Amino acid sequence: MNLITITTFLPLIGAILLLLLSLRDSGDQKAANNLYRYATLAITLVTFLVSLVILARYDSSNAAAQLVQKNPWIGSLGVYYHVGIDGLSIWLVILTTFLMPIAVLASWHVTKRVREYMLFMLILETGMIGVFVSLDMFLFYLFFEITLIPMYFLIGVWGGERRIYAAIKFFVYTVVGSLLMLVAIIAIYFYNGGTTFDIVEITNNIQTGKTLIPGNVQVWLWLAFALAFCIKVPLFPFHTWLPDAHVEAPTAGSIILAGVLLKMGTYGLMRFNLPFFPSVSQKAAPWMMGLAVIGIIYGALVAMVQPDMKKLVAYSSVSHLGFVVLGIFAFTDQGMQGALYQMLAHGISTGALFLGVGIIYDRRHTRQIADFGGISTPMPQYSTLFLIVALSSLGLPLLNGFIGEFLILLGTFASPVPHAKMFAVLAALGVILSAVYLLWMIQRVFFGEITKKENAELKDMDGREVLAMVPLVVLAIVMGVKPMTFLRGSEKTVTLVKEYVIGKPAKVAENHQDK
Amino acid sequence: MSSLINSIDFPYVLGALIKVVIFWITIMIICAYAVYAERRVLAVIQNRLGPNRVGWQGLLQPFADLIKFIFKEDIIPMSVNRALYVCAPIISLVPAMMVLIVYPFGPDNLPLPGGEFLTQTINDLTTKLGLGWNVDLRSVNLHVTHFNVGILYIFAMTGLGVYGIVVAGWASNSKYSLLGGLRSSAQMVSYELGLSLSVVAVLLMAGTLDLTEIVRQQSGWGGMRWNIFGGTSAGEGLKSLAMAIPAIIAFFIYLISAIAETNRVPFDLPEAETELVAGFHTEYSALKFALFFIAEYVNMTTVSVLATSLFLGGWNGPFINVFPWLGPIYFLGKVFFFLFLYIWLRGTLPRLRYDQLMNFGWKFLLPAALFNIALAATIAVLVY
Amino acid sequence: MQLTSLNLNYAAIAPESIVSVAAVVIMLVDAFSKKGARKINAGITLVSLVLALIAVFGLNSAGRGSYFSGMIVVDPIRVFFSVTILIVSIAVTLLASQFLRDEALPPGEFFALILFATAGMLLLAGAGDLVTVFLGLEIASITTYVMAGYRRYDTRASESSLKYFLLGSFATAFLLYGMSLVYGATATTNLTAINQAIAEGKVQFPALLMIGAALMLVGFGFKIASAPFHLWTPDVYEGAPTIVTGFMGTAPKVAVFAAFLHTFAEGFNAGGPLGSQLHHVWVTAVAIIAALTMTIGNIVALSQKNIKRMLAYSSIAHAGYALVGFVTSEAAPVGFYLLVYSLMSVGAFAVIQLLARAGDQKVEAADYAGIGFQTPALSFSLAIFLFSLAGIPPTAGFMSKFFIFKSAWDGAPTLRWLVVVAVINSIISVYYYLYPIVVMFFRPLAPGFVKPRVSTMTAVALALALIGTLYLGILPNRVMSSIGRSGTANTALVQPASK
Amino acid sequence: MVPLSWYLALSAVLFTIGVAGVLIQRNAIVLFMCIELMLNSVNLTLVAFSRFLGDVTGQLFVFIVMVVAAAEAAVGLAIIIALFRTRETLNVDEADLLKL
Amino acid sequence: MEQFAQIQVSHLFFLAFASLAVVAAFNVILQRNPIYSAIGLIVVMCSLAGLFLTLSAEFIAAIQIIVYAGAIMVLFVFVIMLLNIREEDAKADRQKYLKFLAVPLFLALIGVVMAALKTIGNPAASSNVPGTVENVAEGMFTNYLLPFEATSVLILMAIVGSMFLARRESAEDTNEIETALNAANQPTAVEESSEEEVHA
Repeated sequence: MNLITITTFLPLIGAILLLLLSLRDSGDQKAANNLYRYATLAITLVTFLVSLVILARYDSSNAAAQLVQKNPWIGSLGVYYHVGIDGLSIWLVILTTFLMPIAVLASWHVTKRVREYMLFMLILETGMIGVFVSLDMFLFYLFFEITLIPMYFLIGVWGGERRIYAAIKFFVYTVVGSLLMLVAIIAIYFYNGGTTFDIVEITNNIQTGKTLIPGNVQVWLWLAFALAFCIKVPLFPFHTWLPDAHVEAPTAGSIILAGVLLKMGTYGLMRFNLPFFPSVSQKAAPWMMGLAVIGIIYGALVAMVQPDMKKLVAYSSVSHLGFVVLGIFAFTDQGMQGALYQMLAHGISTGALFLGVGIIYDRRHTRQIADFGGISTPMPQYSTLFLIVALSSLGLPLLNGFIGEFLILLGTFASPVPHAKMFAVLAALGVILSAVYLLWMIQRVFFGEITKKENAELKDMDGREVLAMVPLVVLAIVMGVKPMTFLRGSEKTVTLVKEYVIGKPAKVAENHQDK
Repeated sequence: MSSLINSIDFPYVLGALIKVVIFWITIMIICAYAVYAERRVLAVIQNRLGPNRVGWQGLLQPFADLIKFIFKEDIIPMSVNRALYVCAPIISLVPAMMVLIVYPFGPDNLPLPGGEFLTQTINDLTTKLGLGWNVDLRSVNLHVTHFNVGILYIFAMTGLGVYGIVVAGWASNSKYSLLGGLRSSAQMVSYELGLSLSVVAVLLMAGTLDLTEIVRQQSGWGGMRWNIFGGTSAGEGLKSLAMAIPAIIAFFIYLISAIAETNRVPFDLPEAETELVAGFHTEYSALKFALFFIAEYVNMTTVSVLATSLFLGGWNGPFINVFPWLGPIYFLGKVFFFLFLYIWLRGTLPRLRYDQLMNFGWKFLLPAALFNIALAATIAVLVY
Repeated sequence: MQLTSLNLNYAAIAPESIVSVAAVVIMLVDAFSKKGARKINAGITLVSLVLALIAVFGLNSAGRGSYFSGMIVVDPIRVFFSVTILIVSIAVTLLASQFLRDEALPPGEFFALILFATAGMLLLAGAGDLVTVFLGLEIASITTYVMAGYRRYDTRASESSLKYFLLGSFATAFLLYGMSLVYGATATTNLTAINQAIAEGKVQFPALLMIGAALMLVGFGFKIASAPFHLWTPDVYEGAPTIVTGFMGTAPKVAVFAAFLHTFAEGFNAGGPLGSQLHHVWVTAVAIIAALTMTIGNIVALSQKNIKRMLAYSSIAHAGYALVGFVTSEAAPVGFYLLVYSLMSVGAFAVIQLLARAGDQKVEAADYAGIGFQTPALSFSLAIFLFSLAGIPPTAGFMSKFFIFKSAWDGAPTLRWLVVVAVINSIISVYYYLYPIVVMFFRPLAPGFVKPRVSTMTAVALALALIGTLYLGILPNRVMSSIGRSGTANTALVQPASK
Repeated sequence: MVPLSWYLALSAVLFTIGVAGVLIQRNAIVLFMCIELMLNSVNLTLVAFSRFLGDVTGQLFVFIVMVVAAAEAAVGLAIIIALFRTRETLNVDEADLLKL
Repeated sequence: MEQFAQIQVSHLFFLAFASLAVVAAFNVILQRNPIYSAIGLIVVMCSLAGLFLTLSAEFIAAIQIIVYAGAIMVLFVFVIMLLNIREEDAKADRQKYLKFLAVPLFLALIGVVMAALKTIGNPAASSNVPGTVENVAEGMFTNYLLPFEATSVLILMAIVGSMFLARRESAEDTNEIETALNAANQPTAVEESSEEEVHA
């Protein structure tokens, strides 16, 4: 059996096991719930361990897809079950498997319908891993959509006050994008001869000129893909579903949403838009960068005025993912590497931020910044960890956020894309703004006088919460200190993608001369 | 008939019209005296005298009745649906009368006494007038026309007769009439099935739907090879006698259905006086009532004619080959036999209950007819 | 004419015969057994349907071709569509037992009617002549009229039945008029002969052929409830007993589509100048009808609060999707789509049948509030069926839509806008398919909820539909290839006239 | 011979009268009659073609149509009776438990 | 217009039957009273039978009257009587727009068909004249064997269906249905349920 296949479907098998477990329901709800929690935790941990094996086997000096499995699936269409990992996906897979146990730990307090909750979590994990490892467009689309349903239920059933609204909004936005992408996939399939959905093959065909797509059609197809992914990212102005979804989702939902699901968008941009439509991507780059910068600043500004901590974090995601898009469309090694790195960093730190908000919410059942103040006194451990996380998120050097943002800004500055320097400068403004809103929030929540007496009696983190939080913090620090460990893994593939877009280095020089 | 429409010429029309008038008068007289006969025979059965004042033995009674009907006040009740109320008797009578164009009264090419002379005269006359007709009256066919689908035509027309009754019942706007009309139409529709299916057995023997042809086929054995004796088409020899079995069964089914179809005792529920006053024609009087009355008797005649033609050899009988003019006499004699049968039954049998009637029709007669068809088909296959 | 030249082949009508005979047997059993012989009746029905299914698979042994002087054909379209019809019938039979018991309705007639309807639909699916198309259609339709009014005491059912009947007969008249004109123009009612007549330029009255085809399109349009002939659908679906709605929303449509394929995609798909003109006209018309149907179905469905009504509009929309596949005259995607649609639709109606309680008392979406976790098996099944209807992977609904869109995009380059319209419609449809799920899972429990009972037979039927929906969503290959290339309409004669 | 087009025209006129009747009549039973009228007009077309093409198929088709019409009438009237028992009206506009 | 020059008796028959049919057809759709409509329809059917005769379709003509006029329409009239449907009151029709739709639609349809008919000219009738019982029967039992057999299924089904629908529900039946419905919808019924039921 292929390792990747095992990793992908292990959670699903776990879900089935969970169902089987529930058949011998003794009637003791509490014991049963605990059983489900531990079982799920175990499954996700095992998945994580297996994914580490993948990491161990992964050869970072090879740009092509590795550990590939390719079996015919739907013969009449030429659809294959084709999975593998390369530089783009390896870390995202690890991120997913790493965040899942933490998400499970974060949902220990869920008491409503635990079995179903855990089921959906596990199905979600399969979907997410599947998205990152698929090397067949059809398969990709399938997994892309599969992630939708569990997330929809997670928000809709276990979410907050306005969960129904948020769930529907989330679902409809995503489906709109993905169906357009489906049309584009079909179109590419036909332009490629109507025989294969294989991403690798199609990329090769397009790059070698074997498959020619007319220019105007390319634009439409590019737009269809981009729309799907930009909604997922979410890039300004498609971001409106995100705050709702984040705020209403349960803590674990938010962690996964911010940590992994959003990355599916940026991953898709790199996987499809750039290699498939290099010329359109080049033309669109300034626009995308522009939108990204607007997103960065807009997200930051809106985050600043949020009275709700979770919403603040949500808008900070808009801002941070703007950086990622910026980096992707910089078409430089640094920029794109930075983008990938920022994806990981954002997954870790924002996940941690949501976890932190969730912890405090469990105690106070409010997330209003105004309801807190001075809680560093009763909760020293919590405050420390949260502070580190916030700092990593705002890009303090030696923490993970800094590396990503720095690389992106560097890459953007050196980018051949028109107006790139201006965008870099504006994006740098976003970095400052993020420091403002995060620190301001920290100041209002953790420091100062305790104004409300409920806050004085808050308990500090318990063992489970520490267990969930510490790995994230550790990783944030490790990523900040030893970035090359991570960057090396994606280096080759990123360079390949960059070359797909703007050709070999000689061509870059030409572009420079044009300017 | 299509040949009739497409190749119509004036002499043909004229000839047909003359025949129609003659036949019509014949039927009318038959009906009138059937009524008279009914009253007298019933009287005999019931040990009384019956009408015997108008004319010798009351023989002019029908005409007296007719005059009475014509001069009676024509009452149209207030609440009736006027147009339909007036139309109903006509709807009832017209289809009944239309059937008579296919009655086979006698053999084809009957030598007409004095025909030679008539032919000569008419042809000469019209030549002088410049019309140039070419008429042949040396012999006549005692039927107006013959149809490829004669029997179907008869069923079609008698089927239309039901509307007269239904419409009368509906238009009268009275509950007795309505109930009578409903019952009557239900009964007629139900028994029409038995009637038509019983005929199928005969059609299997005949192989045609042309009534005149069917009668002609029965002229073997010196005019005695009637269908109830096995008919001709079943081939020669005694084998053909086997066909008599289904034919006789069919004959009885036909007879019962025919009585029901014409709403006669013992199936006269639609006009059961004791229950429904008089059924669909409760509100009718004078000439309109007379029309219904005539229609009923014309229908009786029609089914009798059919029975005669289909089962009893029509105009066939002994010595028919020697004396062709015996044909119409045999024919009318057989028809009168059936009419007498009607009266006889009325005098002897009590009326059935409505559910008995329906059950009998659907649960006995119809299956029996179907079974009989199967039997006939089997025998036909074996005999041929 | 000698009987031998008629090409009598009883194997070719074996499925229809089996089913019809079984219907008669049921009537006899019902007449001679005590009240409540439900189990025997259901058993006979099931056995005969399964036998018919086997007979359908055995059709290939009769050999591809036409029999009974061209009245009936054996080809992949027939086989595949017949299988779909029989699967639906089997599922409905399984579901009917509980329905009939819970509502104390006479079982004998119901099963007999199902069988008669199935016989009609099978005939329709195999029709090779306009007259068999007409007869099959009528047998199937008239039976469903009766089934729609099966709850005689219920005014809504009777009304539904009446409306269905009137509009159905109205449509029949159009279809028939079209057939008569086609007959007049081509001097034959045999579909192959019609094709030949058109191809060889032997059509005496081309104008009449055009009008005839148009009227037939109207007739078929009515029967598959495509816009603008769809007005009957919602009322009829809402008023009929849910299980009957499930039946008549799927199986007759499948059968009509088979006949539609035989007549239009094969009969009216001939070469020659007239043939290509005709082909162009009807394909364009079908494309417009498809676009209208999807759009109207989906948009009106958005505002529905009654689940049966919503599903009725959704079924209109789905007829539109199937029509999208129709423009290429390719049978395989349409057949697969209809199979999938039947499975998920019957499944959805089955769940609603259970949730709506006996007598269909709870069909408003609000009645379903919060029941999601009270009856998780039923609710999640319904959710899966709804996701499938919405076309979300990995359900079969997605796969079937994918095949349809792909086929249309590939086969009709001038009609690619249709695919875009279809995709936009899929997006719209997501919204209302989510609604019941939202209500069931995200809302608090409505008072007065009673846990429905599920009989074993019902459970089996549901499981069948569920497994089918998921199986076809993940592994469509086998089924798809069984219609595959050979199912492409009009193999022998002429290529479609599309440029 | 009467020209073919006369028959076809008459048939078309009758058919359209039937269609118009379906649109303007609100009484279910009359509506049904209008449908029967449409079927009848089709029969005329078929028979006319049958005669002019010299092909009996048209008449066979008419025969089948008649059988179907009879079956349809039986079932249709049964439905009407069933509805009448529960509602006592045949106005299709009044049959409005189900909105159009 | 030389068609009129050589006018024949058959033309007269056609015109007579045709005008009768059209007038009666209008009568069907314009009458308020169902029974008048029914009578109008009967007249249409009979005149069509006449037209069939001009087309030499004798068998079909006879069957037309027997089946349509003699059976189907009797059923209609019977039902009208049974339900005692009298004149409809002049109620405000909810779908008045349909009436306004009807006239233009009517004209449009006629127009289209007439335009098409113009193209067909005046083809000569075939010398082969089908229409006798023998012709029809031969076709029926050879080429049309399968449809002919299929009609038996149709009729059987129609009998079953109409018997079922038109049967009056006895008070006993109604009671039984009510009891069953209540039982099925009662939560208590769960305990009483037989062993073949499982809980959802």
